Amino acid sequence: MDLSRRDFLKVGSAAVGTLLLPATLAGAASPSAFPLHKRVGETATICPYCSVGCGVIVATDSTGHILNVEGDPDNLHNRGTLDSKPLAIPQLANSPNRLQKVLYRAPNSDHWEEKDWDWAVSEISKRVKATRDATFKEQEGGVTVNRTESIAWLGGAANNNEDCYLATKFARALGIAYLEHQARI
Amino acid sequence: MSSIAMLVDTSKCTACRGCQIACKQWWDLAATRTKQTGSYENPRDLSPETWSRVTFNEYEAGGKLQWLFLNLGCMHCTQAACVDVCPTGALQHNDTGFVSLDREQCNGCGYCVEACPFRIPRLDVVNTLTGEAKASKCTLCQDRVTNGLTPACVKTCPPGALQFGDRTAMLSVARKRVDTLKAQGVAQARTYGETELGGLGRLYVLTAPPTAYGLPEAPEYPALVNLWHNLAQPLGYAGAGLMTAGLAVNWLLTRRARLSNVEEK
Amino acid sequence: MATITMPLAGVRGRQVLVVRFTAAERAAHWVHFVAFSVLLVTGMFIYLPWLHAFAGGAAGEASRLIHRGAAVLFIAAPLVYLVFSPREFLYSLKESFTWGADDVGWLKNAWGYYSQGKLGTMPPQGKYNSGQKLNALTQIISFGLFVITGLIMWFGKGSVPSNVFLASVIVHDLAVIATVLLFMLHLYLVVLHPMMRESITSMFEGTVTRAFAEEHHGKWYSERVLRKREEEFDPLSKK
Amino acid sequence: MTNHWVDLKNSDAVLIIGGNPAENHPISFKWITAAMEERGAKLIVVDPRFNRSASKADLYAPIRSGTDIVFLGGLVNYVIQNKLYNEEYVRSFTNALTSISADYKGPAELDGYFSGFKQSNAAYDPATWQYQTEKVSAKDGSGNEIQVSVPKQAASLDDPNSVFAHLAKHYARYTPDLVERVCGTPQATFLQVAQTFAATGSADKSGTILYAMGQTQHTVGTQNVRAMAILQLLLGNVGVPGGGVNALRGESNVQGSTDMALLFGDLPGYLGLPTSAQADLKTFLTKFDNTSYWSNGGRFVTTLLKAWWGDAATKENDYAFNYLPKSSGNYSWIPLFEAMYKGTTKGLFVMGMNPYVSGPNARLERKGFENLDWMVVMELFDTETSSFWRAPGVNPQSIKTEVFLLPAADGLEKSGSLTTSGRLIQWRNRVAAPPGQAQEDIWILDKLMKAIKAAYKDSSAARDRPILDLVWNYGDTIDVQAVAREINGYALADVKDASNKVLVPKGAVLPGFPTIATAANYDAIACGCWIYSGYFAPADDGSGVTMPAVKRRGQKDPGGMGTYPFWGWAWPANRRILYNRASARPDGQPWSEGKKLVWWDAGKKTWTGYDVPDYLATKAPDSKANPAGVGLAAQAGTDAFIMKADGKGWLFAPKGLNEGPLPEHYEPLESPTANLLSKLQFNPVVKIWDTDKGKAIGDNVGTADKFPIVCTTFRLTEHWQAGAMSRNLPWLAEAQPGMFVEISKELAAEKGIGNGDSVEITSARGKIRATALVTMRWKSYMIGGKKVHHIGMPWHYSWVGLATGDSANDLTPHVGDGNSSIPEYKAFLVDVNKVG
Repeated sequence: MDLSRRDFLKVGSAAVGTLLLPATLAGAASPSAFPLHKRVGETATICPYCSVGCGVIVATDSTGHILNVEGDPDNLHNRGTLDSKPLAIPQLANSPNRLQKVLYRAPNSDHWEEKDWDWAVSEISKRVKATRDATFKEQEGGVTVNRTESIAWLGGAANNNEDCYLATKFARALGIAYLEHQARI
Repeated sequence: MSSIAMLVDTSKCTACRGCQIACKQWWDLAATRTKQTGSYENPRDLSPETWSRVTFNEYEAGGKLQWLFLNLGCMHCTQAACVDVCPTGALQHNDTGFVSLDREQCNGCGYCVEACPFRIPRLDVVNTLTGEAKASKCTLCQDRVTNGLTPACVKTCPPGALQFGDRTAMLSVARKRVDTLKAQGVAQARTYGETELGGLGRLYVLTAPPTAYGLPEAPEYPALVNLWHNLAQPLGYAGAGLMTAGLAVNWLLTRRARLSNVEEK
Repeated sequence: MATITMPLAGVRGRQVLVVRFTAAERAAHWVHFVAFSVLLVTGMFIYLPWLHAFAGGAAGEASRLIHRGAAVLFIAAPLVYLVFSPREFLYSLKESFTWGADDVGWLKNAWGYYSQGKLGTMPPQGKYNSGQKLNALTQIISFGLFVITGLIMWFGKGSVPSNVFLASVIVHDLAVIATVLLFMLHLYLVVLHPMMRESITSMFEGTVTRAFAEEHHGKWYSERVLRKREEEFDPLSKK
Repeated sequence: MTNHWVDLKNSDAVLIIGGNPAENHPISFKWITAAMEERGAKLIVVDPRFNRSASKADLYAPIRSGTDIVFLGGLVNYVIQNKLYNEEYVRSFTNALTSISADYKGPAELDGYFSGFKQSNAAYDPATWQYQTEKVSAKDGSGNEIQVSVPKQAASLDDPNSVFAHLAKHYARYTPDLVERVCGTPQATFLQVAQTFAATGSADKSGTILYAMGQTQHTVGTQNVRAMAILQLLLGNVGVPGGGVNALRGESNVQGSTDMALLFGDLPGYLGLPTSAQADLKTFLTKFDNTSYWSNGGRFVTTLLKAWWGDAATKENDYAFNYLPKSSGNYSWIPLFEAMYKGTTKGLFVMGMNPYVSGPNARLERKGFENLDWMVVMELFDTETSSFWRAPGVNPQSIKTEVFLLPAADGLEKSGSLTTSGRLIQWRNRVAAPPGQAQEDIWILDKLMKAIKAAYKDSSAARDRPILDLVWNYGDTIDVQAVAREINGYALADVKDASNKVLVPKGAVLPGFPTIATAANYDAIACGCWIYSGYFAPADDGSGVTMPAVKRRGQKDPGGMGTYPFWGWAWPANRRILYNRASARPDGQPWSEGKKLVWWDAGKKTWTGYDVPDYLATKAPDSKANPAGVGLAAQAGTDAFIMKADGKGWLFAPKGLNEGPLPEHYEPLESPTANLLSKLQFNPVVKIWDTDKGKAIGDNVGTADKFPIVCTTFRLTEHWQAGAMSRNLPWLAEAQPGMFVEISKELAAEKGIGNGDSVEITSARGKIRATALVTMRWKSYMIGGKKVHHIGMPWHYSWVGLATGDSANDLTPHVGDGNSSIPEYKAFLVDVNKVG
């Protein structure tokens, strides 16, 4: 499959039949005066922006750092093409502004504090239990409603189906009524 | 004339600016700081960090408004003034005819910047005092193309407004497209680059006059580059030749006349 | 103009020597010569297509730096002259711009003189003969053009209009052509021409023989050297 | 989308109304351009803003924001008046011939209202909108002859009680002249659009409608969508290649997140969350039609409950039905933030979202954050939401809210599936490493749920059983494939059919939801989302290689229609075009050779074609309905819409909509004009909030005397939604560095505004600054003889990141659609003035 993709890349956007590289170039056995600026990449994934579902091919270094992205010529939606947003993916993945640690802002504080995961998970679960227990509505007019209106959930249309499914299951198990996300707005 | 060409069909361009970012992405060109000043067009100009960009122009004729988008970058002229003035050979017409740039060879003289009738190349100045600088411009992804790939901008173009291939094929696609557009009532549809400056390696299908896009109606090879070529260079050779000849004759004559320094007389 | 003291300086062999160039003049000349030559060579790399190999890459980096360094020297040379030998500087400058019937005569007869040694045809010359004055004049005008256009190309990239920049390139090149042609002639005469051997010696040692001075710079010799000597004590005078 | 992205290439006319795919779904133009180039398709763009899509259109029709029903109603009227509809399609596949209650009255008679409005609770009683029924005799399952009520069918489209006649009468008022007066669209332009798009009513043509938030973000948003559906049904454009009513959805997986029911009133697979009026499972299940495929709804609910509560979900306890929360009202976005503002909401989870920027009446909504006790944010970047307490002008010391900001992996740093707008599910591979200690969202959810379960482990209270009994076993370190398996469904025990044949052995994944529909012991199945059933089941990729269906990359495209059945997997049942039974004539043969998709193979007695038939494969076109039958048995071989109780496409909706069975024009809440169609100014069923009305931050409503200019919001190619994933990226920030507002040359001249000037835009909710972008692309409108200016601005910006600017949503109102409660972002009133 990699081989075929490689071959496909060579003809670029050919799939839609617009244009083909001149045969003299496509042969490409002769050594080039201009070596490729970087690797094109062969790992296929999907663009995280709009809902078209375009395929993206990514090249990474050994540490998982993204070097190059371009359209996946095999993906039926985009056939190798991409607009400006997915082409900026290296800056999404490699951004110095990406969060790297758990941050906590205490009540009335004016700054973030770095924390670890264990602390955060433990503290959050305590908040959830306290809030749920204090406000839970088990019955309403004789009907079991098992609902909490004091915890809300927002997001996430940019998450995978599996994230979303677990989020729904998580929220409904707690009895969360205010469950909303981007689809409403 | 180049044997391959890139075709920019502005009638299909949706200004998604994939080309602009694809170029930066492939070549790892930094973003520049820009400001919203009442335009979609940012960066406002080409620069050492921006080799290809999309321009936005509004044009109204016959009651019909057009929002014109133009992918702008090196035109890869056949009569390329930049190649003619480049003293290092960094800029050259390569085998396929487009204007390649070998940044290793570039010595930063900046002649190309000033000679280009489209104001395309830009000088990346590292140190003004030492003159350390490199010219930069679209090379039509010379590395990708010579390795059998299409240029990054062409590959990424969603509506196929950018195409790439044999120049004759591109021209016939362009002409056919113009015919179609005219049949659809786009009276001002035309090609651009067929013959300009001996034929451009970046061909256009336009739906409005070139000036509406900010392109010169008839780009001209710079007169001063011509002058340089037709005057300064030949004059140098001729002068040096004549002088050498004259001096040689003189020397022979002095030998025959057995001339010597006054001292020895 | 005030006359300048030009004492006789000694003897070379049995010849009486006359001081022709001060130390500052000689220093300026040689700095100028070196700078010019370096500029010329490094400039040629980008002027002559067959020398492209030296214009790009590491060689290009080096030659660009050397050209700029030499340009600084090039500008410095006349300043050395001006600072250390101001009167001679101004005198020479004036001379270069002073042309008369003798110059016409000299130029008319130069070919015959320098190729066949037709003596007696050359009008007497000042400190500089017409040929040298032509060279100096060209060098002086070109110097101005070099500096102006060079600085435009160096510091004006992107901030001057394209045509100004391109015109600068052309003017720079035309100035090169003019100076190089005369430089070739100058070099030929002082290095190869049998009648001018002393000229180059004078630029090393500062002196010429009286005979050379009389022959080639008669006016100068009589007006500025002899008159001066008459006024002062001359240990070698035969009078 | 009823259809899918690649299918756009099969279209003969593309009508974009209330969407802007060139900017927001740029790759769509690959296929739109292909249709234009290869088939000569016409592109029509109807939008207040001459946008990048319009720049490529054959026809651009300007329209005042919020008047789409008039425009679409005008098209419906044009199609009916000129008999350009596909009559065979309309008669067979829609409810055109069904008779409506004789008591029904429409807005033509009631000056804007439909019959049944109750002023007391501002709601309709839909009794008079119902079908007329008649009794027929039929044989029930036991073979007994019984009398059954069925919708009464009229003999002809002219029958005054027929849906079609009501439709024609209702839209007869929507004349080209009305379109010009209300929408501001020149009549000549409107008629060109009508002529061009109505041409797709021909059997060998198809036209598609593409829309997005420009349709839905109105107080009449749902009815806007209905209006498009009516037009498409009339033209026979639903279920056919190159046709459809296609919502262009915003985020990469907003289709999937909707399918997974991250919405207050729903459960995965559109099963609906029970309300407090549905005390037990039996009552709840009565909501499912018994004469459509929804007759299996109860089974799907059961398998969901089994997936969530496993062994604790037994037949005896209604499969733990009562573990589910039940709603007692509207818990949608606007009510949520009203509650937060009032302080009744104490804790908030935010997963990959930036409501600070994206919510309407944002200044009020942000105040709500300050009333929270705690907030948990899972994000890639620090956003305005997570840092609301340190926003400009805010004093952190006065804010008590604790914030936990958890670093999350981005889409390329984790594996999982996502669903395109065209319902196509694709697997996304992890291709890069998350930075630092960032983790996948499922990892975070897993840790949290395990900790919460541990916190409750000593409880014996009944109300804590939903947590304690929750099936949550995805391994020590959660494996996404385990979650995928649960969504797909698997057998808890051997799943058998009525003849005791094992359909799926214990532990195996479900091949698809038909197994749920046919299994005798369907409660031996756990299935998290029935419509996804099959997506993770082994399938051939067309080359003989078997893999989970969602991961397939097969390139085969039978028929060249772009269906690519071996690429990924589309819900439901890998169908690429919904209702595709309608791509064939009632007799089962394709409408035309060029639009062939699925058809009846009389020889093999099966439906076949290039797509998976959205139909019972063996049900012949001439099959008769058995009115006494259950599910699809109650429908005939020409009933193409199997999810509808009568198997028909609804031109007239007897139920399901709050403000009427037919879309009727009402002005936006904030409008520059009186309603020129009736006395009823705006949608009578919308809820008007009035929290702190009159205060600087409040639910204020602006009027045209103070705010004479119509404003709408839009998005840009270079940015994405609330901006975290684009305003932090240098290249995108470079391309669109800051906030601007698009103003016509005429308005700019009137106000003395020059291009690039700093201007202030004010609404009843607040004021913001922006750079003026003076353009020929906006023109003033003549509305009812009065000149109205219209402006627009992007809403991506706020104060964090590389590209910053004021937020457009500081100005938008807190009012929602009458059905969906989607906020009316797209039409509100403002004033604009030069700063200084």
